[in-house]
Amino acid sequence: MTINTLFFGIVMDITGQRKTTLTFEKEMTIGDFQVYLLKKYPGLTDIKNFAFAVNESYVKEDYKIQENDVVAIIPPVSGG
Amino acid sequence: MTINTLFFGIVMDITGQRKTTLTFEKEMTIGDFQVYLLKKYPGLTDIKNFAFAVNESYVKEDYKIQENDVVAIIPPVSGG
Amino acid sequence: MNNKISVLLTYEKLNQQKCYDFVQDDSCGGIVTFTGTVRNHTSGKEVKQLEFSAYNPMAVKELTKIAEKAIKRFDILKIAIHHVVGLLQIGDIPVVIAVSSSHRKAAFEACEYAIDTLKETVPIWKKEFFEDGEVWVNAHP
Amino acid sequence: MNNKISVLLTYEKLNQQKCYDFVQDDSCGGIVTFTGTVRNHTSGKEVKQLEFSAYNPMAVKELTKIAEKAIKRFDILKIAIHHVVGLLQIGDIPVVIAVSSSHRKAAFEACEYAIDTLKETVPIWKKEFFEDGEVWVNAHP
Repeated sequence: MTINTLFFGIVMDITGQRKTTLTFEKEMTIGDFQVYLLKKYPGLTDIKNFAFAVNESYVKEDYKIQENDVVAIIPPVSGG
Repeated sequence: MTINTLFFGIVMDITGQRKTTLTFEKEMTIGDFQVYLLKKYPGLTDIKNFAFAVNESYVKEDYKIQENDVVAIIPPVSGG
Repeated sequence: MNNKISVLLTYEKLNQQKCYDFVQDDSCGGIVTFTGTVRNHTSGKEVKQLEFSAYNPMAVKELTKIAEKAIKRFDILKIAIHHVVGLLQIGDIPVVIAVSSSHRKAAFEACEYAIDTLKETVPIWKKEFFEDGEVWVNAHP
Repeated sequence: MNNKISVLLTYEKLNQQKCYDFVQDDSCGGIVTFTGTVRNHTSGKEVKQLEFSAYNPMAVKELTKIAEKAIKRFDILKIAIHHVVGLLQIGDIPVVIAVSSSHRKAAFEACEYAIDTLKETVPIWKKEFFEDGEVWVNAHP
């Protein structure tokens, strides 16, 4: 399964990337994906919290990621 | 005692005057003055309510009017 | 206190930018503004125009009291309250209130407090002109 | 719904008058505006400038959701929410929210709801630049 992943704000600084494409053998929920990301980018544990958006909408941890979904990691927002 | 009296808004329309000077033999509170005005200008009973200001500040009914006070009759306000 | 308050009762057109510029401050995080506008109807009747008159010196005193109380009561930086007297057309602006603050909640509260109190205490009177006559607003039971 | 909502995410300077003109309506009695401004300090440290970045398409969607909810939830006429991305200097305006209504209480509530929700849900990030470094706001515990 291919997951297109977008990084923003401090997460972009920590990963050193704006986006990446990751491939997995089995199906994953957002919760699984979060565990994977925290292993791959240990610096992410320094952030207060982060949310996930799939195809430009917020999703919860139990969302099952679909082939070619665009998954965005959303660090704490600070607009306004 | 001389009381300088100012009329505004609908009260000006009812009395037909912007101001008048009234003279009384005895001391008066604002409450007494209100009774006098309602007799002199019966049209004032049509108004919802009105307040009094003396020398540009709101006063209560028990205020004792002083010589040469400027008393304003304040019909319901509607600024803004 | 004086450099935190701008109060104006004027026969000229109000300038919203002037209110904004007065309250703007490099240490503030937000500005809340209330702008009154002349509505084209009242209880379903079409309003043609309206006129504001005031007990001018007392109105200025009462507006100043509101501004001072807002500064004391809420955690705000500056406040401007400008009101027009004279004849206004539909869409014209009778009142502008601008409040600056570090904390936006205080600015919202102070701005709402100011317009609510203005409508209760400041000796300004509005006359609405209809096709078939004119009415002093709020005057009758 | 579309003619009641104006949402903008832009790299250009915000125009407050444009927001006001969008929401102004001859049937409205008042307009409440919130204008964010860039503060010159954060927790006592001097801020030199700041930069907003966004997940642009999602930010526009979330801003639109806020505007639509505000129209549904409060008795208001129109709402404009405009936000800047890019580099800003002290005193610059990152956000303008304008709300028109017949009843001013609804306009105050809707405007405060919109800015509160924007700061919680819209994927926009602020980086503050100090003399000695830079910080992503809200990012750390």
